[in-house]
Amino acid sequence: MLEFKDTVAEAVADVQDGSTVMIGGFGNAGQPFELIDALLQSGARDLTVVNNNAGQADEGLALLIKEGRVRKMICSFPRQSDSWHFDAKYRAGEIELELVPQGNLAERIRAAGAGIGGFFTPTGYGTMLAEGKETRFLDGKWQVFETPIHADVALIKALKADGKGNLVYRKTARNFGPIMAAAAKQTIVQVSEVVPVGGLDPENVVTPGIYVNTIVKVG
Amino acid sequence: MLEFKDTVAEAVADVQDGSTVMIGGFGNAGQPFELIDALLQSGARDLTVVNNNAGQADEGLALLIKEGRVRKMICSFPRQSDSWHFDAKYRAGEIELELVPQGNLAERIRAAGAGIGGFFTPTGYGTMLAEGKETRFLDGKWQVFETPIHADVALIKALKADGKGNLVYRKTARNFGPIMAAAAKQTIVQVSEVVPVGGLDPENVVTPGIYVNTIVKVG
Amino acid sequence: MAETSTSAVPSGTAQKTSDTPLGRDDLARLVARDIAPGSFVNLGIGQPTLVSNYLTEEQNITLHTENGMLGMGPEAKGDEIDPDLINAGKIPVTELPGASYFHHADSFAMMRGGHLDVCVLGAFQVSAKGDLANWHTGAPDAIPAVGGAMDLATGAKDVYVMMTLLSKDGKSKLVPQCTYPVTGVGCVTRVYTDKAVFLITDDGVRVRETFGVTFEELAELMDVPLR
Amino acid sequence: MAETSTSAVPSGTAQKTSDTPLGRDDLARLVARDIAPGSFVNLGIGQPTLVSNYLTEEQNITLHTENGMLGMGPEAKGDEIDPDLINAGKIPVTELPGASYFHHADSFAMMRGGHLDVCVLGAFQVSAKGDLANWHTGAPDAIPAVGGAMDLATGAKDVYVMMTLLSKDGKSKLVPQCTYPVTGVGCVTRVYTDKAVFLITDDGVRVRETFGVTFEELAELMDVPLR
Repeated sequence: MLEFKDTVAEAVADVQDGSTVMIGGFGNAGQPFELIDALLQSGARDLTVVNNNAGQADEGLALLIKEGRVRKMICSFPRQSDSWHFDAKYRAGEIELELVPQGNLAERIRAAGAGIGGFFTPTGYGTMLAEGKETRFLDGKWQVFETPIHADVALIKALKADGKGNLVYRKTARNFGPIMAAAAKQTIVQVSEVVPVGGLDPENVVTPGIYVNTIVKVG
Repeated sequence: MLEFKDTVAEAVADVQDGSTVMIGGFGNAGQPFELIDALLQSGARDLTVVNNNAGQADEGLALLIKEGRVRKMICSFPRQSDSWHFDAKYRAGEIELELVPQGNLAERIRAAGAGIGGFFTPTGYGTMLAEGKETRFLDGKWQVFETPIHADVALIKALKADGKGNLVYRKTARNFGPIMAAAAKQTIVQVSEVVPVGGLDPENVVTPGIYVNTIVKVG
Repeated sequence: MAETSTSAVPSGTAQKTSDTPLGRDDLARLVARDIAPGSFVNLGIGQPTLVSNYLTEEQNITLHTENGMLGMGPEAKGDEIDPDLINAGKIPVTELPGASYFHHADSFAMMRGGHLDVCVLGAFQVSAKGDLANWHTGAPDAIPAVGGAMDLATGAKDVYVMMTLLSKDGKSKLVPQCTYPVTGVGCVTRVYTDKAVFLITDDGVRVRETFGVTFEELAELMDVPLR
Repeated sequence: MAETSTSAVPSGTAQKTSDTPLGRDDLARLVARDIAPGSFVNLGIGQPTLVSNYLTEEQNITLHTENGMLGMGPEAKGDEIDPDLINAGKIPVTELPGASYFHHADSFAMMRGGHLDVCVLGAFQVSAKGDLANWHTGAPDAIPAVGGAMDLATGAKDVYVMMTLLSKDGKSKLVPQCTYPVTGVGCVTRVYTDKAVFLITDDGVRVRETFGVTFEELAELMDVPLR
């Protein structure tokens, strides 16, 4: 049942210790900073976080990692010039890393939302990241078996929601939002604007409200 | 390279005998009648056609079947009150049928466009339509291995195209159009309107022009 | 996907809540009443679509149609008819405020990914284990057609079946084992019939209520052990 | 994905088309000139993004960025900067008329489904068979990061590599076998370097042209047989 919350603290109040949390965003675009800050404040710990990166500078996901709340990262590109908090935890052996090619990350998240139990993809064949994985020759190519990534919670950022929970995004901030919304048991969305039911053109809805549980207006 | 054609005849001129042709539409909604008529006129034969249905009444795909141009149908729902041309050919043993659950049809078409070599799905497990197929227990359920459906040509209908081949659709006429456009080597689109480059909002494009080869305005 | 065990309730205590068997519309009304507020629901094609006539505004139910839409409204009449706006049965329908359109792979991902709360389907047979047979009579000369039936049966959180309890030749369609080709295995959670509502549970088939027959009279009609 | 065999051309006949090695910008200009009109192209991150500076309007090239956009324009400056509009390197960019946005699974489906005509990538090493190594130095203390490199390497119709021919210690980076961990197997079709353009063909490594060296001088620098 869709709920509109007044504060980000209320929006993330039900996130449990030990949860797998998907966090939208590619770099800073689409990263739900306010929800992440609220998650930090909530004290939730022992989290597995799914995000393309592993935090940048001293904000958002980077702080969650710094504070030791993240047990494991599932991501494609942890190492950046400003990923110092992740780097420190990783070198200290205090955080687990599952490194996933970005397309496999996206497709595995999509598979979870779409009810696909696993799929074969050419990406990664013959590389370190496919070591120990099942391979099969299909459609003229060697392919690697990959499995879905499910989550308990998704924290995402959209531009607008209507009263039914339908979402639209803005430019490249769309990125992982729509597929994470479908892959998580509970999807929590921060938006810049809430419009009445009927305020979004049905042709242009990107995430239908069926994938959304909680909405909070931010800023 | 994107081409705009003046007539439907020119648009389908390169379809070869023996091709696999995806045809958009669910019932009549989104069915590209003018392109199908042009394909009939072109004389192309020995076709494998992928469509949700197998033709209705005395128009479109039904006529292609009646005229014996279709060697094999891949579809989910051939039998309808007005599918008499298919029914007659099928009972006479003059057309081959690959019956596919509708969700598998959609997902297999999507897989072809997305470079996925195969996937596991719970749909069809334990049924006649999964007989002889590989099964595996994944995510707590028995699942069936399904493979992509590629095509040489897709004939689809959209509402508008811009000068870059970007497409938008109308209501439930969208249906198979976007996934077929991505799954075929050559995608031929009939539209009601062509607008200049910049005439579609980038946020609302449903099929990016990368998936489109040929556009013809109809009506 | 069997319902949570209700073994705390003594078996065989289902009440006769109507003195007569229920007609199609009364049954549709009952199904509609049982759908939780805020649910996302698919009503398949044919008889189950009657359920939409009895959903109330307060329930705030969103209807899905497999051909790419959430927020489907009632059947279109007169000027409302638009050939680009049809339901899974290819009948012209309308769009409600807050609707959305999506392509076929996205629509079936929604169904197959377990996002629909309830789907309501017709059936030839349902087994005591919740197997569903509703796509093929098995007749050797029949032209098979499956549509989205297998995806709905497998994907929805709850699969409700609406059917008459007895076939034309007087045999129960809720059976120990399906003799028709199945659509899905162990997928049905409830069976709404003219004579009773059945819950398919881990402990077997429980009768929730009966219509025009007593529990004992009902049990006489069927080869399936009832609780 | 090796280039069509060019065995009709006699081997070892590549011309020296520049008296000096090419700088990064000249190399970018050369790559840009070689991309067929109307192509859809991904330029990865880093050095290959220089290619965009030399694409002409007449070429009508559409640039893809993995984070969900076709029709990417030049880097944003001043007031154009929008934190919601960035490229794969997280640099603010602009939107051209006819652009489109899509989510990450759709973006990578586009890459992995073979729809991009060309992608241009940097590399640590390329093997004579077209294996690419560009994501990991293999150093035991390195924090690995792969991003979209493996998807681009595997998915694009043509994979062009741009790199200096020699490493800092003077060794050829076009090698018989990659010693760095590979990104993709047999995926590279062309290698653009400061000293020569190499075509990876079914018949081996062919030199298309050389810069500042003769074919023979080039062959001396490398352990890979050249044609």
